Amino acid sequence: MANADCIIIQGSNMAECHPVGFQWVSEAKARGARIIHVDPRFTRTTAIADKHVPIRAGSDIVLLGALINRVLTEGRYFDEYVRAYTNAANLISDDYVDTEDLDGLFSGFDPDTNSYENSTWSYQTDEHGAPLKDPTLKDPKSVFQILRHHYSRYTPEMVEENCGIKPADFDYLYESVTENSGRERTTCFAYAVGWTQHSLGAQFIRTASILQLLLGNMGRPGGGIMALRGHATIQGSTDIPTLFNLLPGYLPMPSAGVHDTFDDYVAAVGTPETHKGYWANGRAYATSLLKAWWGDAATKDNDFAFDYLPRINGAHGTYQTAVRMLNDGVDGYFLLGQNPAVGSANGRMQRMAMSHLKWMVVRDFSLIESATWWKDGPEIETGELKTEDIDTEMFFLPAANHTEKAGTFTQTQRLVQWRHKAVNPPGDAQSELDFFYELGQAVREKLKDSDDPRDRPLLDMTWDYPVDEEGEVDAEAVVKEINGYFIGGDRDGEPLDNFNQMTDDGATAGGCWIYAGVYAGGQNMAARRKPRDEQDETAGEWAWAWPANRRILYNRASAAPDGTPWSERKKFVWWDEETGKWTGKDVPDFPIERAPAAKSDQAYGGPAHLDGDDPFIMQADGKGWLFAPSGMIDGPIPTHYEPQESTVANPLYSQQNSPTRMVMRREDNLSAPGAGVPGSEVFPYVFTTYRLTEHHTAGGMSRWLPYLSELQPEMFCEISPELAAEVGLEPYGWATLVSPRAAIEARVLVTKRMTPLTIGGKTVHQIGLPYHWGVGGQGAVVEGDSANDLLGVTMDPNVYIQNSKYVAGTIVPGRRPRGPELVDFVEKYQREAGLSPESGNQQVTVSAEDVAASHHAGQGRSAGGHAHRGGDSAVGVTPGRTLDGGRDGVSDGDGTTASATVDSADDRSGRITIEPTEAAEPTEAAEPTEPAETAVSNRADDGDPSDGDPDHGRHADGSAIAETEVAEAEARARAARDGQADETGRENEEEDD
Amino acid sequence: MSTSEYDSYRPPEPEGGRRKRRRGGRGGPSGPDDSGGRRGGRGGNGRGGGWKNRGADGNREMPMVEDVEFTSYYGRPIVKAPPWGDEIGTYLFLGGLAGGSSLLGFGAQLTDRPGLRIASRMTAIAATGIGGAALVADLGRPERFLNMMRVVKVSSPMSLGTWILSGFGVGSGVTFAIELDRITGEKLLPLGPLRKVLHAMETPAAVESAFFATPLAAYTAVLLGATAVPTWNAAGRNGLPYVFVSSASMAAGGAAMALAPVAETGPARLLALAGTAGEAYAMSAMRKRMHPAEIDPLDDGEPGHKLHRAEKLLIAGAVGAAAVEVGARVFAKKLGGGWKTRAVLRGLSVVSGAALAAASAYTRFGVLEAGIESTKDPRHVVEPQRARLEERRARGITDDSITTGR
Amino acid sequence: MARFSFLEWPVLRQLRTSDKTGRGESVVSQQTRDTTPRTVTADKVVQSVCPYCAVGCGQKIFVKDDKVVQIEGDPDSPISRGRLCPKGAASEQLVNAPGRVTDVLYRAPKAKDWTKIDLPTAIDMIADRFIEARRNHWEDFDDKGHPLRRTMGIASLGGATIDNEENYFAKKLYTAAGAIQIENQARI
Amino acid sequence: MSTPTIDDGTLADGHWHDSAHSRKGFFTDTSICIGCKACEVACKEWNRNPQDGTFELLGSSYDNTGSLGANTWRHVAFIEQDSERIEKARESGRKLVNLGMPTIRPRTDESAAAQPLDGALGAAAEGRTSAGLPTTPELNVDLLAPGALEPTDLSNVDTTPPDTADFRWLISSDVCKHCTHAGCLDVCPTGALFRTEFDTVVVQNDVCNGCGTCVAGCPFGVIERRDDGTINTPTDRDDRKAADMDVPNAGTANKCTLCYDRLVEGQEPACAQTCPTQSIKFGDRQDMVEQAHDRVAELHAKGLTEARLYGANPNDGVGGTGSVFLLLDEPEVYGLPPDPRVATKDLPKMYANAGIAALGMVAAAGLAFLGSRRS
Repeated sequence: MANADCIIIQGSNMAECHPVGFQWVSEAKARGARIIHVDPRFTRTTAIADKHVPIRAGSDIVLLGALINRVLTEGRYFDEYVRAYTNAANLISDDYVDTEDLDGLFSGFDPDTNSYENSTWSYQTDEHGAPLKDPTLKDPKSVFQILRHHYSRYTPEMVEENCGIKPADFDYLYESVTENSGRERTTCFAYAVGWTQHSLGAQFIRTASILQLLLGNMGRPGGGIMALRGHATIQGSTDIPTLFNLLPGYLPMPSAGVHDTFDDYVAAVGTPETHKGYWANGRAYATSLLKAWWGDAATKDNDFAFDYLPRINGAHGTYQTAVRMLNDGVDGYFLLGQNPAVGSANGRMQRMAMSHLKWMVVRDFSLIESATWWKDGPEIETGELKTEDIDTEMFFLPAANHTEKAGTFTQTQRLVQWRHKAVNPPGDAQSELDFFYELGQAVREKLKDSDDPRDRPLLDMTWDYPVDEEGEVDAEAVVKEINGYFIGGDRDGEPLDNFNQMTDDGATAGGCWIYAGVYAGGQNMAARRKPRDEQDETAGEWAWAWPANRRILYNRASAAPDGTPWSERKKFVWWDEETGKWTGKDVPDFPIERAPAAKSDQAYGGPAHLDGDDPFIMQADGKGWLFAPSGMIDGPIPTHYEPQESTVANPLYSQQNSPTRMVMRREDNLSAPGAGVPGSEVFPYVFTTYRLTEHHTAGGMSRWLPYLSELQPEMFCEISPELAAEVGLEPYGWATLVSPRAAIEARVLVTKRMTPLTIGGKTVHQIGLPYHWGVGGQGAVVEGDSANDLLGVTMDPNVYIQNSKYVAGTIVPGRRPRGPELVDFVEKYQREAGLSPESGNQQVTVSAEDVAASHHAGQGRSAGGHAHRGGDSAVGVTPGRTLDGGRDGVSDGDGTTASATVDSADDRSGRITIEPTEAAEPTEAAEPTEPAETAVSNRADDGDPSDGDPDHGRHADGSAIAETEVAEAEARARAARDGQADETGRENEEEDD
Repeated sequence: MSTSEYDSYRPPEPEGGRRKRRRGGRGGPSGPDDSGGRRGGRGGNGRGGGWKNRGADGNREMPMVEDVEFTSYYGRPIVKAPPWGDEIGTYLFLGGLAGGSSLLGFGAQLTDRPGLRIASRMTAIAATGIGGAALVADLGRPERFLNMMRVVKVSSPMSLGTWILSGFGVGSGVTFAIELDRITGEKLLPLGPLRKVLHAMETPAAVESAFFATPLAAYTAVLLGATAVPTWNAAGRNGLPYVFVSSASMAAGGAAMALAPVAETGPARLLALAGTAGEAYAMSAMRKRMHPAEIDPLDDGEPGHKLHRAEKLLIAGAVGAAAVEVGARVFAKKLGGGWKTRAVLRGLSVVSGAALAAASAYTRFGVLEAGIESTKDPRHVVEPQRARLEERRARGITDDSITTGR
Repeated sequence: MARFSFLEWPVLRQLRTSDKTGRGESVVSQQTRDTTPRTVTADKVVQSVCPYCAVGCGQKIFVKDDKVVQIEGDPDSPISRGRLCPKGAASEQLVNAPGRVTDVLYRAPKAKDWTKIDLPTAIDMIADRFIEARRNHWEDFDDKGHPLRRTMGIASLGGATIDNEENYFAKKLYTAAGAIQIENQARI
Repeated sequence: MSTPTIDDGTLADGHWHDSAHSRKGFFTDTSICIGCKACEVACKEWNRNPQDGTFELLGSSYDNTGSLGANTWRHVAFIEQDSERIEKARESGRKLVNLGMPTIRPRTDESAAAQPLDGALGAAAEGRTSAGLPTTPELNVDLLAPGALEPTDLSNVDTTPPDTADFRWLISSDVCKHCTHAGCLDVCPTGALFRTEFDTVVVQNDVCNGCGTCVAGCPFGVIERRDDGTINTPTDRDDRKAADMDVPNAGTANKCTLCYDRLVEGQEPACAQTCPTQSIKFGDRQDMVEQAHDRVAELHAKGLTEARLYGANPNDGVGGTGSVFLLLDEPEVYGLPPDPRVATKDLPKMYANAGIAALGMVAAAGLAFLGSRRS
C-alpha cells in the first residue's frame, strides 16, 4: 500500500478504525501519493486526505460503475493487461440477458425462490469444454461488450443524480485513478465495513475489483484492494471457525440430504477427479480432522466417524437463531466476549430473544449489557420485560484477557501470532480454553455411563490435554493438534510439517489443514519473533502465515505477459531467462519454472496446465474475472440497487432493491416503506452507523476504561448545519432519532463534516451515528443509547451480513420519552407510516413480463445450472405477525413451515456452503493482492511443504504444483472466507469484543 | 436548548452550560473550582458549535467579550491562572502591612514613640505570622513548605521573597519578643541571663527587619509581574512595584493610625498619605501603559468592583487621615485637654486608618483577581501579543516571532 | 526531605557547581537521581499481540510481582513497528480495569440480582443444563428422513477476540455435542 | 568542561555543562496527525495520570479533554474550518514566508532581552563571560531549508494547491514546549522544576510543594497543579459517573516530563513511540528543527503556504522551544499564544523598579518621621 501512487479509500474510515495500519497510507502520501476519501462523512481519514468526495450511502456501485463506463468508453483501460489477464474476451452464453434488457433483473430469476438459476451466465465452450474467446473484444456476447452494455447508463450525470457527487469531483476521481494506473503507476482501493454492511456488500467489492482489473492494478505493487478488519482474530475465527456452516480449514459443515455419506461429502469438498490443486486432497483433510477429533473411534470402517458430525439444512446464523429463540426453540446461549444486546442489529429483538432462553452463559471481563439486560436493560425501563417475570438463568463467568493466557491470534493478512502468557488470571477468571476443557470434562463425566448413541461423539472425542501445575490446558498442545501429527508409523506422534503429508487412510490427524506447518518440527512457528530490523522487510521469520508461511499472493500480474516487468518503477516479479525461473523482490506466486510463453493444451488438469500468462492462479481459468459466471448469488456483474429503506427511487431500473436480498418479515423488524411509497416521508433521513477510534465495537473493551471513555464520553449524532436548521437542533443539545424499529437519544454534533446531498433534485440529509454505547451494563464508565437498536435486519444474500450503513429514520429535538411512553412513541411513528411486515420488503418490482422473460431464460439451460437444493428449514425466517399482533415480537409461525423466503435462504446457504470454490471465485478476482509491504516468505527456509516433495506424485512438477496448490488452497480458503463467512471481516461494526 | 417534554427525565443542565472540570482547585475568588472552570457563559467555550471566539450558529449564549479579530480555540484559556485563592490576597496585603509596619516601628524606636512602636511591631509580627500561615495554607503540599528554603533563585521572585520574608521574620520576631517581654513586665518569658542579650538585640533586629521591610512590600509586585498572566505581567512591567509599596505604606500607616495614639501617629499619617498619593499616581500611570485588553480585567467584574471600592476607600481614608493630621497639628497644643476632641480625632484616626488599610487590601485582592480573570478569556492574551508582534514588525523587527514561515 | 544532608543542601550545591542559578543539576533530588523506568524494573517482559483490531500490532507486556505494570508497542514487530492506537495504548487499563469482574455470578430465574457462586459449581450447573438442552431439542432426522444428528437447543456467539485454540475447542466440543448454531462477529 | 551542547546557538537555561546528552525534543507535524489520541492515552498510561474529563461532550468537535493540564500532558485539538478561514490561513502563512526570517542581523534590544537572566544576572553566574548583552547566537545556516537565505517571495509563485478544499479539519497534538527559557522553571522557588541533562524541563514531584507559581509562569498554559478531588468530584449530570482512579502526586505541579524516566534508559517518550503516523517525532532537538524546516519547505513547494513552524526560532520570546510544531494556521487558532515571552525576561527591569520603589518607601517613611518631628 505504501507503494501506491493513488489510494482510494471508500467505504472505510481507515484512519479511525485502523490507525496503525494507516501508517502505510501516511507513508504513501509522504512519497507523493494522492489520497482520496469517498465517504458520506468527512472523517479523520479525510482530514489528511487530498480530497473528500461525499457520497450518499449505498450508491457506491453507481459511482464505480460510472468510472468503469468511462474507462471503457474513453479507452483508458490497460489494454494489454486486460486482454492477457482477464476474461474480457470470453464469450458468454447466448441465453444470457442483462439487467439493461430486463429492467434490473438478470436472466434466470426464479420468482418463487427469489433467487437466480445461473446457468445462463456461463461461458460458451467448445466441444472440449474450453471457453470460446473473441480476441477482438467486439463480439456482443464477449464479456468486454457485455460490461460496456451493462454500465452504459452509469454516467457522470447519473452519479450526480444518485450519489450526489459533483461532476467536477467525479472528473477529479476519474483523472486520479486513470492517471495513476498503467505501466508506470498503480492505484489502490481500501474498504471495510462501509461496503460489507450493505445488502449489496459483496457486489460493492466486486465492482471495485472490475475497475482495478480494467486499470491493471491487480497483482501489482501498490495496487489491489485492501480489506480492513476490526477484530483481533476475525481471520482466525473463520479459519478455525465458530460459524455454523464451516469446519476448520474451510471444510463445509455437512448438509442434510446433500452430504449424507462421507463420499458425498468428500466429492463436494474436492477430489482429484473433480478438482485441481490442493482441494483435490479434500478427503485427506477431512479424514485428518475427524481423526483429530475422534481419534481411535474414527476408523476406515465407520468412515472416520463422519456420522458423528451434525448436519445443517439452512441458515443457522445469529439472526435466524435469534428468531428461533423468540420461538422458544433454543434453551441455552453462550456469549464469548460478545455483546449482541448492543452490538447486533435490531438490539431489541436480540434482548427479547434472550428473555426466551432457559439459561445463558456470558463470558466477559465486565458486566456488559448482554449480561444485565434482565436487570436494567431498555426493555425493563419500558416495561416490556419485568425482571421478576424473566425465567432466564444467567451465568456470568469472568474471562481471562490476552495477557493471562497463551494462544494465537490470526490477523488480517493471515499471520498467526502467538501470545505468551504474562500473568495468571485474577480471581475466578479463566480462559475460554480452560472453560471449554472443564465443561467438556464435566459433560463427559456425567454421560460416561450413557449408552445412548447420540452421546458417542462426546464420549469418543479426544479430550485429553496436558495441563500445567495450575491446572490450565497447555495451549501449545492444542496448536500441535491443529497443526496435525502422524499416527502410527515411524513418526508416530510427530507434528506434520505441511498439509501435503495428510493422508486419507487415518495415518494422520490434523485439526485445521491450512494451519499445518505452524508447529512443524515441534517448533511453535507462530511464536517466532525475530526483530524486523534483523531480517528483510518481508519479515518471514516473524510469526507464521498460513498457508505454509506464504505471505503474498499472485504477483505474476506485476509482469507483462512476456515476463518482463511492466515498468522499471513498478518492477516486482519477473521471468529470468537465464535461470528459467520467476524471480523478483518477492517470492513469485506462480509455478516457479513455468515460462511466460508456456501454453497448455488442456483446459483441465490442475496447476500443471496453467498457461504462462494466467496470473490469477486461483481462478478456474487463471484469469481475473470481469464477469463472474458463477459464485455470486445476486448477479454476474454488480448492479446498482437501492438499499433497503432507501428514500430514493432507483434511477436505473424499475427493480428498486436487490431482488435476492434476504429480508425478515417480522413485526419486530419493520422496514420503512421505501421511496415513493406513502409513509416513507415519515422517515426522510438516512442514518449511517460507524465506529470511532476511541472505542471498540459495542464498548465492552472500551466503555469500562476511563482513559478511552473520557475521549468520547457520550453518544452523539453528526448532522449538517443545514439539517440542524431545518429540524431546529441545538449544537451539543439533545436529539431523538427514530427508525421504524426504535427511538434513541443522542447529543447533537452539528458539523460541516456532514454534507447534505442533492439526489434527484431533492436534498438528502445523512446522519452519522457511532454505535459504541449501550444502556444498562454495570460498572461502565460511560453509557448511552445504542445506535444498533435503530437497525433492521436485511442481509446480503452472499454472506448474510446485515445492512448497517443505511437506515431510514427521522430526527426530532429533545430527549426521548422514558418508560412505556417510549413504546407508544415509536408505535406512533409506525402507525403514521402505516408499517406492516410487508413494508419495504417487496422482493421484485419489475414488470411481470420481465420476470417471466428472466425466468424463462434460465429454464432454457437449467441442465448446467445449480441443482436446486431446498431443504426443510428448522428455523429459517418466518413471517411475523401483522402489526396488531402484539409487541412481543414472537413469531408464532411454526419454524418448519418455511416460507418462500426461507426456501431461498436455505437454497443459498446450501450453495455457498457446498461449493465454496465457486462462491469464492468472483470475489477472488476482486481480492487484493496482498499489499506490497507485507511480508514474503522465504521458501528456502520456511519449510514449505511442497518443495520437491517426492511423495506427492500426482503432479508432474512438484515444485510448480506446490506453488499453485498453495495459491489455490488460499484461493479456496479466501473464497470460502470472502464468499461465505466473508466479508466477514468486515466484520462489523456491530458486535462486540 | 432542547425542547422535548421528556427532557425533564434527566437532570437539568446547570446554569451557564456544562463545564469542563478544571484542576485549578481553589482558583481565585469567584468560586471553588474556578480557575478556568466558570467559562461556561463565555462564548465559544461551553457549547459553541463553532470555533469562533463567539459562539457559532445555534449557540444561544452570548460572548462576554466583544467579537474580536482573531479566532481562538473554542474560547478556551491560553494561559492558566495559578491556583491562588484568598490566602494569597491576604498575604499580599499582610506582607505589605508587615513591611510598612516594621519601618514605622523602627522609626518609632528611633523617635521614641512607644505607642507607635509597640503597635507597629505587633502589627508587623501578626501580619507576618498570619501572612506566612496563609502562604503555607495555600500550598498544594503544605507539609513541604520548608522546601522553599532548598534553593536561592534570583530568577524566582517567590524564592527571593521567601528569603526576604524569613529575614524579615527573624528581626520582627526578635523585636516582638522584646516588646512582649516588656509588656509582660519582663516576667513572662523565663529568659534569665539571656534577657540582656535579647534586649541588646533590639536595634540590630529592628535594623535587620527594616532592611527587609521594603523588599517585602515590593517583591510581591515582581512575583505577580514575572508571570504569564496578562494583566499581572503587564502591570509588573509598568509600575506595579510602585503601586504595591504605596499600598503597603498606606496599609501600615492606616493600621498604625488605627492602633496607636493619635499623638504618636503623625509619621503613620504622613506615610499613609504618601502611600495614597503614590498609589493613585502609580496606578493611573501603570494603566496608561498597559494594553486595553490587559486593563479590562481591572475594570470589569468583581475585581473591578474591588478596585473601585479601593479607590473610594483610599480617597475617604486620605481625606480622613489629612483631617486627623490637620486636626492633630492645629489642636496639637490643646491636645492635652478636651477629651472630646481627642476622642473625635482618635475616632477619625481609627476609621480613616481602617479605611486606608481596607483600601490597600482591596487593591491587592483586586489586582490578584483581575489577573486571574485575565487568564480566562484568550482575548487578554492574544490581543496584546498580536499588537506587540505587529508593532515590532512595523518597526522592521521580523526575526523574533515564534511563528516562522520556514 | 526524609534524609536531609546539609552538604547536599541545594543552596550549597548551587555554590559548588556551575549551576549558580539553581535551575539545573544543583537542585536534583535523590529520587530523581534514582529514576528508573518500570520497563527496567519489571521482572519480565513477554511479547504479545494487541487484542483489539485485526491489524495485529505487537505488544510488550511488562510484569512485576505477577501484575501487568506496563503494555506498550513492540518495536520489533514488522506489522506495527512499535506503534499502537489509543485502544492498544490503553491495554494496561483493560487488564487492570477498575470495572473488571473476577467473580462468578449467577442469577436464578426471576431473581432480582446476582449471587456469587464458585467456579466448579457453575461449570457443573452449566454442564447439567448443556446436557438437558441438548436432549430437549435433539433432532435425529429431517422430515425427508435425512440424518441430522444435531441439537437446536444450544447456541453460541463469539470468537473473533478469543484465541484460535479456544475457537478450536469450542467448535470441537459443540460439534461433538451436535450443536450447530455457532456464530461469531464475522457475520453480525 | 565538555563541549556544551548547542543546537541553535542558544543554551537552555540551567544547561548541564557536563551532560553527555544532546538536547532532546519533539517535532509535532500536525499536517499528518489523524487525531487518534493514542498519544494522550499512551502518555496517561505511562505516567499513570488520572483520567481528566467529566465524561461529557465538551462542545469542541472530537476534543473532550479540553486542554493541557495536570493530567493531560498530550492534548489533541480539533478545529473545523471553512474555505474562508482556509484562505485566510494561507494568506497569513504567505505573509509570514515573505517576512523572510530569520535573517542575520545584530540583535535588537528586544531579541537580546530574550535571555534576561543569563544576560543580566545569570551570565556571570554560569561562568560565561559576557560584556553586557549576550552576543548574537550564531545562526546555523544548515538549519534552514536550501535556499532559505535567498530572498523569497511567494507572492509570485503559483501557490494554488492541487485541490482547493472548502473545508478542513485541523488536528494537532499539543504538549509542553520545554522552552529554552522556561518560565515555569525560572519562577519555581523550591528547585522542584529543573533542567535535565537532556535539556528538558521536569517537575520533581518529591520536592514540589504546590505553590503554584509555575502555573502562572508558563506562557503556554501547560503546567498545572494536580489538586485533590480532581478526579472524583461529582459531575454535572447524575447519569455521568466519575471513575475511581488513584491520584498520584496530588497537590504538586504536573506536566509533560518528555518521559524523563524513559530517556534515562535511552527509551523513546510514550507518545512518540505510539504515534501511528509519526506525526509526533522525537529525537535530538537539532534534528527535529531540521526536519521541521524541511517539512515546511516541502509543503510550501506544494503551494500549502498555510504551513508554518512554531517554536523553531531561537530569537523568539522563549528562546525557541524544545517541542517544535508545524501548524497550518495562526497559533491562537490552536490555543497557542501568538507571541509568548518568558515572563522572567522582564525580571531585571522589574527588580530595578522594585528596588527603586523600596527605596522610595524607605524615603517616604523617613520623610514621614522627619515631617512629624515633635517640636
